[in-house]
Amino acid sequence: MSDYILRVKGISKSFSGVKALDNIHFDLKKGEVHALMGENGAGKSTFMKILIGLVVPDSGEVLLEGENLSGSHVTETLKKGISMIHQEILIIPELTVAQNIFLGREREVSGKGGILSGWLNDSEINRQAAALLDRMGVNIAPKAKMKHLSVAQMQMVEIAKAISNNAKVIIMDEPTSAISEKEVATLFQIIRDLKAQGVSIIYISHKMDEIFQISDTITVLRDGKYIGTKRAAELDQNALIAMMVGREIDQMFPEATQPVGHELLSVKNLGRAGKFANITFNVKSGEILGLAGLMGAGRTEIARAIFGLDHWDEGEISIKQTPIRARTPREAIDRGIGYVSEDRKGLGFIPRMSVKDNITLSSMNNHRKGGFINTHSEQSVTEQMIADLKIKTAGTGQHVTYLSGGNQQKVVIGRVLLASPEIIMLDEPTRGVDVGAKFEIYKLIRSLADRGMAIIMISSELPEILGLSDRILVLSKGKQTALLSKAEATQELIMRYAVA
Amino acid sequence: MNRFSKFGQYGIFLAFALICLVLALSTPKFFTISNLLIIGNQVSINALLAFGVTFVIITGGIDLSLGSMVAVTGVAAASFAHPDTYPLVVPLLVGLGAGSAMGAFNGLVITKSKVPPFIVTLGTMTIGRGLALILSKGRPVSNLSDEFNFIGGGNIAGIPFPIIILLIAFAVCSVVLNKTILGRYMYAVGGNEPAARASGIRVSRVKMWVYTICGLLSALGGILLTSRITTGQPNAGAGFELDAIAAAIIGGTSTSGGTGTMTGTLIGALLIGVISNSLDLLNVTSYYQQVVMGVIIIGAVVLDGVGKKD
Amino acid sequence: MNRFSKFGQYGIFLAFALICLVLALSTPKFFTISNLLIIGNQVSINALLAFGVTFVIITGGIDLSLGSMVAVTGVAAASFAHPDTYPLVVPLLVGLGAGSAMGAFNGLVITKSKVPPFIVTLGTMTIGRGLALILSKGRPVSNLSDEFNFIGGGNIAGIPFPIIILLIAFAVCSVVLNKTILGRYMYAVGGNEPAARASGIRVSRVKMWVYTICGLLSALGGILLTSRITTGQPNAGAGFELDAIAAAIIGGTSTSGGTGTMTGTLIGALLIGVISNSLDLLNVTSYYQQVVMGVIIIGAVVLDGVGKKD
Amino acid sequence: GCNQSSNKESADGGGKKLVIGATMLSMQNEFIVNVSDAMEAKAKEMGVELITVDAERSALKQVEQVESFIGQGVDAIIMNPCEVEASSPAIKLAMDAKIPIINVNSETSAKPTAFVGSDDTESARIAMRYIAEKLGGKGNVLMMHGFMGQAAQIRRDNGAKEILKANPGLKLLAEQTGEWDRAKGMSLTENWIQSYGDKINAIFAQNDEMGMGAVKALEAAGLKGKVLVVSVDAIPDALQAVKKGTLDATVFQNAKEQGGKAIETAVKAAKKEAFEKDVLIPFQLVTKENVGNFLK
Ligand SMILES: Nc1ncnc2c1ncn2[C@@H]1O[C@H](COP(=O)(O)OP(=O)(O)OP(=O)(O)O)[C@@H](O)[C@H]1O
Ligand SMILES: Nc1ncnc2c1ncn2[C@@H]1O[C@H](COP(=O)(O)OP(=O)(O)OP(=O)(O)O)[C@@H](O)[C@H]1O
Ligand SMILES: [Mg+2]
Ligand SMILES: [Mg+2]
Repeated sequence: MSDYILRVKGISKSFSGVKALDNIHFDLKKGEVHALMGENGAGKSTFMKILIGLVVPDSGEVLLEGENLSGSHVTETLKKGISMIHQEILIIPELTVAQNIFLGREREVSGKGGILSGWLNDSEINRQAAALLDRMGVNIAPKAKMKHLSVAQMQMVEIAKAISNNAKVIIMDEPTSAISEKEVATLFQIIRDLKAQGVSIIYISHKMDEIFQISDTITVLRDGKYIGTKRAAELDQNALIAMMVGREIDQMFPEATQPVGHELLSVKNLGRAGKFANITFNVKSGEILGLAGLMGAGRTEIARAIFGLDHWDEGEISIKQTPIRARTPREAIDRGIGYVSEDRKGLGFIPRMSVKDNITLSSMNNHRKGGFINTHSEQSVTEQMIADLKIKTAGTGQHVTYLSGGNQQKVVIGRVLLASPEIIMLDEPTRGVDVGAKFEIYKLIRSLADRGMAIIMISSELPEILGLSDRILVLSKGKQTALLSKAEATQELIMRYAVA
Repeated sequence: MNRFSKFGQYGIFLAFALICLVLALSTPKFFTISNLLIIGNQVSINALLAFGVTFVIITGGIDLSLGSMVAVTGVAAASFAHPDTYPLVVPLLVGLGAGSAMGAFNGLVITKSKVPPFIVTLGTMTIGRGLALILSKGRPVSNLSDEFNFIGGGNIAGIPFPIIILLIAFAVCSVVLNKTILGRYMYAVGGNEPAARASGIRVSRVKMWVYTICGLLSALGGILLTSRITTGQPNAGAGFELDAIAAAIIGGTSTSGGTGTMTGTLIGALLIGVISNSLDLLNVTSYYQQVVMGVIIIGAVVLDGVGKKD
Repeated sequence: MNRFSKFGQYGIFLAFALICLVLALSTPKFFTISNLLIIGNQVSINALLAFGVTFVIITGGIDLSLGSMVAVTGVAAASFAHPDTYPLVVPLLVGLGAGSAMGAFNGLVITKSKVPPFIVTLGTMTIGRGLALILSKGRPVSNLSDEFNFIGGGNIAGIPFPIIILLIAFAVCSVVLNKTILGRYMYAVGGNEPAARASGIRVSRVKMWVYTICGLLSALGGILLTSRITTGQPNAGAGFELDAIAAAIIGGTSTSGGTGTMTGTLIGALLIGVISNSLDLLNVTSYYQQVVMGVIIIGAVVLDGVGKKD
Repeated sequence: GCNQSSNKESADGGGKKLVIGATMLSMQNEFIVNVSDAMEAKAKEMGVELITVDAERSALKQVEQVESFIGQGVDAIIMNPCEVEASSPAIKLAMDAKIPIINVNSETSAKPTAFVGSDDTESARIAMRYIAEKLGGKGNVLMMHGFMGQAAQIRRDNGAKEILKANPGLKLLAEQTGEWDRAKGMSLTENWIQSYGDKINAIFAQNDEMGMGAVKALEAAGLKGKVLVVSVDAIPDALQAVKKGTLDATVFQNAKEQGGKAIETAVKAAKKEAFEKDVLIPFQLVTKENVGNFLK
């Protein structure tokens, strides 16, 4: 019939009265990489979950090679050849890598229907997983328990799981949000191979450069509505951003307006057995220090150690020349250190608490009347912060679960700011955040530095490291390999040191 | 969604109102002032324990030692409440002190070791029962002073004193949960413990408080019970923990932590009390009472859930 | 990390071995074959229930109705086990059928409604108790056939039959958990339910299985109990649920789901059995027994946790 | 076998003490604790070692405890049975091991070496007869049961129903369980007062704890003068209440006598001396008139 493998007609979906998707049409050609773009909350993930059968649409239909999939359970959709890498990492922590990859498609000792059907054949899946991971060029042991992997490694396993299904259509919902350049390159090679085999990919990402590298076609959604579909070649970055946010963004990375001041934090020969060693750097008031490196380089571990979340074995940390050793985050916060974790769900916000309650959580001492809460001051401070950070929320009482990723991130940043830190460590601050919000966060980070704070920014996105940092510390396998100034740093140089 | 979660919160209210309506229609004796006062009186002890365990469950914990704490504190208080020995304040302080100490012990073990609260409080449940028997030598402690017996048996302006205690405790617990920093921290710890720690909350301290408060409220329940039956009984309170936890969960507190309200718990306790009262009023055979009780509890929570489904 | 979690898994083994050593040194009666057989026999019922609830807890659920299922299935089986009425297979099928049906009912309500397992099984605990009393009219069902009584009271080559049943059940449960797809799905559902669902696992179906198996094993326990005391008792099994859950958790099954082993649960059940046996052997006064029991249970899990700490 | 046994006795007398194992229904029950204390005192007096364990109302646990006693090789076993049928396997186990086993306080369906105690059914008959007499054979009665399905509950139920049947003028308005518990008994009575109010003429509680609860509830409702309350056990609280006139009657069961006689019988059986197979200790009705005899 046609060269379309998947056709979607008139999908609509509301959550408790709020329209998340409104009459969406979408066509996917065989063997193409089709990017789906839109701001946080545009409805991309919801749309994809409808395709895979995890969310039931209110109306509309999904045709896979002409066959109507509407109403199919995810079990059937997976069998019919659609697989999906989910935005939130969906793994079973206690099972092994191989068991996770083949979850739902276990190998049985005698194949289906035999006397031993229902009996697991784990040696078979271990073998297959090893071959698969090897082919992908990822060094992860199939028998390792999932919970012992880093987030980046988990993400690679999820990719392996999706491609092991021999699917005709693979949905990738922000597959690169937790991995660094090297793995991204691996993933893109995999995508090109799949494409060559005629597999179609729907690709979602908030990283602009990736979109133009990999996609053939781009469809944009905004506020649950279909905006348009264009060939990637017809678009440039600015035009795409305009389609997504409905306006132009001129300069992505704001410049410093204040000079760098005195030293606030200094770290000398910091080491933690098996994680990192001999880390020496300082950050000054008004300065942004970028921390670059590949996955597992130890950047997060250093930040955690400084913040008192992990212990460290050797070296010295000083704030304004006074040596400190925070044993708990409380002590670190009291010393003027703030930390925005890369693990927004795990270490960031409390999902079932309101925006207000989350934002004031680290600074309740400013709102106490005895043991009681001064709701008044709390409310006004929160409203101020919502305005300052341009947080999009229905109100101070909104539960944080219901905010978009970028706004959740802003809530966490707001919480850290309200504890009046002098030094802020931001770990992957724009992970999963849309362009518009990214831009807001960059402006925010720069303005914090301009207000005299010292900023440490950990990021796996080289453009933002290069665009925002005053100096860049590059790490490789727990060792520091370079400390570059803004002027000398280039993407290639950083990568060279990162793999050193 | 927000709208719906609000409805969810009121769902159990509606379920409760519905059940009361059915009861009022099936027996005229149900909706009399004297019967309502009796229900309030009967509900008071379970409600006090349920308030305590609500705090604990909100932080993501559990406390199975409630019933044993009722026994220990009851026996301890009774031992100092004989007529013409000590002033009333002594047995009260002894009871409340014993309860707080046991609660604090739970908190200490839970925060210092990695042992799950279920096991720790199961352990102290057994230990507490043993202590109550040792303290009382296995015999009820009776012959208590009239002032002491007033606590559970007296009236003020026709309102049973336990109801007054219940209302005060409800008010205080609601305030603690909603208006104090400690209450805020409880939700945070239960909602996401690592995030709470990373926000600078001293998680262990919050847990210590929560188990201690739970012990204190159990002690209040123990004193009320002892005074109501005018004896300190070493085997009192067995199984109370399940009723209290049930009241909290029926009232919308989630065992996974981070949510729950005192109002919900109060409704949960009232629901259980109303059912058991009316099954007696309707003279349902005791075997069938249990069946009906189970069905209604599940039914009420199903009804509550209908609004939340999505 | 890997190394440590392995140690953690064996920690309870070590704690158990240590306790056995201490006991063996303090009373020569402990390490005799006859006493070990007695312990095995005594542990068997709790272990069966604990196996069942281990499945449930691994999927992130809980089952409080175990004890009531023991009573219902015991009474049901006994009603068909009078001498010279039905062949032995009839009471067995009736008991096991009743247990599976009750378990399936739990599973059905839990998967179809949004009611938490705690409340559903608390409800069926009460309902089950009522049913057992209704079925038996509140009277023990006695005068059972010799073949039926053999199940709980007989020996094969000197080994009590309950021990044989226990070992078979242990083997089967271990295989189900580790070697079948169903077992794999249990870990997946308890480890991360949305992830399991997204992998195409039919979560409701897994839960149905798990509660049904738990009912089946409770029925096996109920039959064993009935046969051992040669009577179907409507009030049997009260409180068994807590012991079974304790055995599972002591053995390393986490109440938050996704982890647990049958070996751990078996050790947990043995630990409880050994302690209660030896406290009798050492002639510890009954009130102090409870205190010691509580302390040892907490202590064993603390000891277990020492290895896991980080 | 008298000659043989005297040989053995001299051997024992020269060497180790006799060991008696006792398993009690529940050490959380005041009456049982009293029996146990009496046994303890008697054992001390007679110079035998007594190991007492608590079956916590579980027949299974009781059977296991007897099994352990046999494993330990005690000289005699005293069992305070949890259940008529369910505790019976313990008798068989002891008999098979040729260890004398004495039932104290209540019976099992299997015949033990000896029985020391009273018949529970009789206690309820005595209580209900008193009610019938006081009401002149006419009136409305409420009955409060113990834990449903337990031996004592069943037997006291049987005894009470017998007398009710014999007195057609007595109407059983309602019966519910108070689970042997004072607080539950009190709540139940409160609810009954709501339902039946003035219609209630008498309450029979199957134990004193529940009886005391009923008295409290009736007092609070100002009905105590109008309703007769009778219960069973004669615990100290109940005796005080009878003296004060708030509880109308209770039925005394002699714990001291039961415990002492049980030890005596066990020792005789262990030493293979002659002993009485059925030691029946009668119940006594306690009312205001004779309560002085029971108060210490
Ligand atoms: N289960 C749900 N219940 C209620 N609202 C939901 C639910 N899932 C999604 N939404 C809402 O639907 C809208 C679309 O969300 P969706 O996750 O599809 O956005 P997205 O485009 O994937 O955003 P992002 O780029 O941040 O991942 C949002 O407003 C979101 O809050
Ligand atoms: N929970 C964990 N258990 C065991 N090892 C871990 C865990 N988390 C991280 N690691 C390992 O610790 C090392 C450092 O990881 P870390 O997360 O600090 O790296 P990073 O430079 O921040 O990289 P990323 O981009 O992944 O955040 C890696 O080898 C990683 O695999
Ligand atoms: Mg998304
Ligand atoms: Mg990192």
